[in-house]
Amino acid sequence: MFLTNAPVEEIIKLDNDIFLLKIFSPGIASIIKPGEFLNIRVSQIPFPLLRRPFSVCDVEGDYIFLMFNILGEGTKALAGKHKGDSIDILGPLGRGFNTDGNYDIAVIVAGGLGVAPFPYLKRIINNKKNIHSFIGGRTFSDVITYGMKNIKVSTDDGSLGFKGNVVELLAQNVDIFNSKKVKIFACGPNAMLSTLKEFCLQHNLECEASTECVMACGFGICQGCPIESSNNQDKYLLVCKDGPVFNIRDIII
Amino acid sequence: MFLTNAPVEEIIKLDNDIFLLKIFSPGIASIIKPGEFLNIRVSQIPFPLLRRPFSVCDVEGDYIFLMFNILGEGTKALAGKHKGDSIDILGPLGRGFNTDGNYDIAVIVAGGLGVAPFPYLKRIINNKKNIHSFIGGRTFSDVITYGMKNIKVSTDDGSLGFKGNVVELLAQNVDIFNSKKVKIFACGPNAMLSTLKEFCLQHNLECEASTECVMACGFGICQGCPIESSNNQDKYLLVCKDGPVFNIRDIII
Amino acid sequence: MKKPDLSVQIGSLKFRNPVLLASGTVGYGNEMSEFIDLNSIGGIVTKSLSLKPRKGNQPQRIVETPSGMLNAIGLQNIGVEEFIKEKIPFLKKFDVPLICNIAASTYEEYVECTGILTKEDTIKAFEINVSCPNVREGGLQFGNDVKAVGKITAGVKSVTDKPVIIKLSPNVSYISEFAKVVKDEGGDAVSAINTLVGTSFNIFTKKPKLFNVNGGLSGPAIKPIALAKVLEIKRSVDIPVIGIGGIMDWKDVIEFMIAGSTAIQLGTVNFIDPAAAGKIIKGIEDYCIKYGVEKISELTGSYIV
Amino acid sequence: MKKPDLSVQIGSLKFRNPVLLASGTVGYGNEMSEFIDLNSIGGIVTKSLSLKPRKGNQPQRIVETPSGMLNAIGLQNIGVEEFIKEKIPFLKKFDVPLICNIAASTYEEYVECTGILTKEDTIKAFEINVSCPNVREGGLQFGNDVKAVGKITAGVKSVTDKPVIIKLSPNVSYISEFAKVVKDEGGDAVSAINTLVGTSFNIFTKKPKLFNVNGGLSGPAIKPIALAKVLEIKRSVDIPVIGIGGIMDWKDVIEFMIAGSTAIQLGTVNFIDPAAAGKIIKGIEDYCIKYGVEKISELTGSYIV
Ligand SMILES: Cc1cc2nc3c(=O)[nH]c(=O)nc-3n(C[C@H](O)[C@H](O)[C@H](O)COP(=O)(O)OP(=O)(O)OC[C@H]3O[C@@H](n4cnc5c(N)ncnc54)[C@H](O)[C@@H]3O)c2cc1C
Ligand SMILES: Cc1cc2nc3c(=O)[nH]c(=O)nc-3n(C[C@H](O)[C@H](O)[C@H](O)COP(=O)(O)OP(=O)(O)OC[C@H]3O[C@@H](n4cnc5c(N)ncnc54)[C@H](O)[C@@H]3O)c2cc1C
Ligand SMILES: Cc1cc2nc3c(=O)[nH]c(=O)nc-3n(C[C@H](O)[C@H](O)[C@H](O)COP(=O)(O)O)c2cc1C
Ligand SMILES: Cc1cc2nc3c(=O)[nH]c(=O)nc-3n(C[C@H](O)[C@H](O)[C@H](O)COP(=O)(O)O)c2cc1C
Ligand code: FES
Ligand code: FES
Repeated sequence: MFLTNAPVEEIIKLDNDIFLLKIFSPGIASIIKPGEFLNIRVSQIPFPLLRRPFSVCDVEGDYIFLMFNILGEGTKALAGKHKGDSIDILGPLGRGFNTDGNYDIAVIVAGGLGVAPFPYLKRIINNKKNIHSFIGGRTFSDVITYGMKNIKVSTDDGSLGFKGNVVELLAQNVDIFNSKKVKIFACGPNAMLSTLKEFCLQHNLECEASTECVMACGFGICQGCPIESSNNQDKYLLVCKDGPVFNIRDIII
Repeated sequence: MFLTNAPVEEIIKLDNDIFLLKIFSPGIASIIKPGEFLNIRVSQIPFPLLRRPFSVCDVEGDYIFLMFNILGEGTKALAGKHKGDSIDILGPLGRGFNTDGNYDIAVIVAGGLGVAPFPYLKRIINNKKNIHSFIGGRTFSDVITYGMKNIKVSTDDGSLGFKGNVVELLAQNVDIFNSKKVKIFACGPNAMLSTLKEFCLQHNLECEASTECVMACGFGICQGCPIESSNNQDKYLLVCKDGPVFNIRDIII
Repeated sequence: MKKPDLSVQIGSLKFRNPVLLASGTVGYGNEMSEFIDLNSIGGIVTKSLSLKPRKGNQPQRIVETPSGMLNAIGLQNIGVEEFIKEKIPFLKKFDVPLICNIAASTYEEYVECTGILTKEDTIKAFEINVSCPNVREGGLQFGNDVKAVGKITAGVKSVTDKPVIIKLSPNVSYISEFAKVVKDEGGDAVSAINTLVGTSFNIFTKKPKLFNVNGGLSGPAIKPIALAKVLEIKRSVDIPVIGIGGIMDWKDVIEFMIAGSTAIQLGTVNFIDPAAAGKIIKGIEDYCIKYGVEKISELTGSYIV
Repeated sequence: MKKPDLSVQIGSLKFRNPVLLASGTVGYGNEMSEFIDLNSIGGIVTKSLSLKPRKGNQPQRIVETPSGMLNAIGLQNIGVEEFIKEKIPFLKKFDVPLICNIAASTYEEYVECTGILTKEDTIKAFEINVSCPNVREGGLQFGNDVKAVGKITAGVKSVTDKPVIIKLSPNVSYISEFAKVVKDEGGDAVSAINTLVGTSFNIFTKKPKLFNVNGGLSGPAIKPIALAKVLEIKRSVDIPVIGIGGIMDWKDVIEFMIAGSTAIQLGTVNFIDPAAAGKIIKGIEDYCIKYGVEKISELTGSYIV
């Protein structure tokens, strides 16, 4: 785990409110895995007070990319950084995706900015497996496809691609699961993950999902990020330490 | 009084921690007088929460100049502005210097950043009167002479000019007061103004002084900025409304 | 798209909208009238008035803190007499409910002040400050004593027919006990909250930054505390609450109403953005239109738990 | 330039320096040991322990507020038994005073927990949490009841020879009354403050953001309040105070000591900068050198009014 000031190399505007932040951090770049995250102190003043968690979006050499959209004060401050500013980052944190293992096809399912961890996952899986990507959003502007390929798209309002949610889209394409062994990698809002879990149980599919939660520390000391475990009702799991990526069967969402 | 968002035209570094901020504000520029001030909201977030008061340093056409040094969070945020950023300013506020009247020589006495209001005062007095400037600081780096001329300098440690305080320096040059009618314009820390008041009473000199005080509103509604009046012990004067410039006889410092 | 009804009612008094300006943060209205149309706001609460003028505390009176500020003005005010002579004529010109805030050192003084001021038609209601942390006598002691607050409420009610609002201190174990006694003694509403006791020291001189040592904390820093106090009152006493504490924008106003406020007051924000009231009224109107709130009073205590 | 003496004493226990890590913000030390040398800090206070493990509240447990945060963890903890088995062995390896924080629902549970834990040599003192605002039973009620706090102090003292520190609630009218009863019943010190009760609502769903509705406010926002509470205690009761609330840097530590703290605890700052403790210890050392403070304990209550 590193706690370090990393220089901002570039901040790239992908879309209206969506940005890629490129930071120089050889230490973290060399060890971070897809699905793991950084906890970022966006400014040295106490407003906003807490760090903000962001999944690693991609890694290129000594550089790390993060993808984010402007939601509130934290992301607004982040979007205001310039090349040469340094930002205080803590990471890598959490448990990421397990890309090894016995499967032929990797199926990526992402809702909205849930796409953030997948450019890096794709890069790591590389050509070792076939990759199919399903990306959903409420409307066309929510659908981000940066860094992805072999994509099918859905929107709730039908303004782009399939009209419906991304799990319905997946269901329509269930034939890709037929012959081969697949593993689903998912990230998105809880409502989506909840529907996806049902789908996976029905079709007996392996699935790892990256979950979200308001966090304070990001490394296991505040107990602020509980998630209900399927296996032990007496004790919560922590999203920041036991996750954010879980076998979708292990959590109640 | 204007409450407006004014674009930053330029931010000029004069010295280590000393900056000139040039902002475009035709409305205020056309009416503000030397010694009056602006109350600036340095950022839209509530840290720092309160506006920060700054004397008008100079006016050129539609542009206002402010001079400031980095002390805490407010001035740090201000120094981080870029051309094109807009800042929320309230002004002109308070009562400034009365440059008219019956005197032949204007004597400027400034301690440290107390020099801030005088480039504009000098510009307004122009060649109508003779101007002598006395500028003091603790050490050479505190002595700012931007925009001033006909200057004598003092430092407490003797690292520049006369060794001693600026009122002692003034006393040494008391001959300029002999033949002509003078008016002193002063700005600096309270300790300096207090010594200066004594000097003025002794020599029966007219003196207007700009005072400082922690402020919240800057326009008379919070009662946060009292200063003891020489004429009425039952009631404080307000630095932001009755001042910041007072006849030095009217206040107890 | 019908305009929503923003009006709210406290006792017999109807307000155009729930946005009032808090005591001590608007002077007596004249300076603020440069920035907002006083006729468009819900109401104005005057700086606390006492029978005789008060000089207030020596400086320093203000300290900034993280997302907040401490003040120790010490109830500087011009006194009842000069207020009537000098300030009422200006305020008469506006069609905005004027609420007179009263601070006193004794029970008798509260009653006497109210008795004098109630004769002024321009004054539409009273807010009784039993909770100022910045004066040695009076203030906080009353605010921390349930019986004294009850007695003051009854005494003030006995000399006026106008609505009486008691402004409560947050520096107590159970604020709802105070709201209860106010209701029992016939008070029409409570304001919650006044400032929280705080202090700050200069680490180089070792002196307190405020001459008065302690001051009252206000601003966004206290918003979560103020909301919890409003909720506590709302859950246990059936009395209108005027929510105060750290409101900066229209979202904060909606949050205070959901937590149980009938109306709200803007305090510290007036120093930071003297035009805030206007923007906030516009913001809550837009919210009501967007979310189909026909009468804003429906929001009061509409939290879902 | 001699190194200043940073050590401070509470009861029979000596601390290397006044910088302790606050309960609930350091876990049980293992995660923090990646960022700071545990042997260099004053002491560690464990997350509140109860007799049996507690699952804690449902999410959402954290809300950010202006310069502060609300938490409603609900005293999630592993229980006394697992603590002894799983955590003590790790903590044994360090030469840092371990203070065990105990939270309970009944008087008997406080005494029983202390009785069990006092047998562990690694544990050097107890901090009794009578003031957690985030659980329905226990916690706040005790913290708001002077008699209960007195009884718990006496009960805990009767089963241990180690120093007993009572952690006080700020959500009361007069915190010094609680400090007084702690002293009278033989407590060795008080910690001030725990979090302030606060809440926050989602204005679109109208639901409280925290599942528990109320949470505890911490962080820089509360610093002025915490300082005033420390000062209040220091001015009226002769008992060591451990100052807590919103400390972010060494300057804040000095301020708390001037106001009357013998030692201090770092809470929320550990989340924001897990390496803060190290920087802060360095900062106070430099301050002492620069201003000729030979023993940091001279600063305690050194305010000039
Ligand atoms: C493990 C993890 C990985 C993440 N990765 C990314 C990423 O790669 N890119 C990205 O853009 N975002 C990511 N997020 C979410 C990101 O942390 C939040 O968007 C960010 O903290 C918002 O900060 P803010 O100050 O801009 O908004 P805030 O002012 O904090 O919040 C604005 C609004 O967003 C909601 N919100 C805030 N945080 C969360 C959250 N964690 N989950 C759901 N809603 C929230 C708030 O309730 C509020 O309504 C991740 C979160 C986690 C826990
Ligand atoms: C009418 C008026 C005109 C002013 N004109 C100028 C000007 O032209 N140029 C300029 O640089 N400054 C001027 N000042 C002072 C300026 O307002 C403060 O320096 C500024 O507010 C500091 O803000 P900050 O957030 O950087 O520092 P803070 O964090 O607020 O304070 C840092 C340190 O400076 C001290 N300090 C803060 N404000 C004041 C103050 N008003 N007086 C004395 N000490 C203070 C604090 O006690 C603290 O020790 C003026 C003040 C007034 C009242
Ligand atoms: C500078 C200042 C002066 C105040 N004076 C008074 C007063 O005279 N009487 C009173 O009842 N409240 C007074 N208050 C308290 C406010 O009315 C309000 O209750 C408090 O500031 C909390 O609201 P806020 O956070 O929006 O400022 C004052 C507050 C401030 C900041
Ligand atoms: C997430 C969180 C959990 C906490 N848990 C406990 C606890 O279990 N027991 C306790 O006595 N105090 C607990 N506290 C209170 C802190 O120890 C401290 O008193 C408080 O946060 C104020 O200090 P700060 O402003 O530096 O955070 C907790 C605080 C936070 C933020
Ligand atoms: S965010 Fe602190 S424990 Fe997970
Ligand atoms: S600063 Fe508010 S009255 Fe002067």
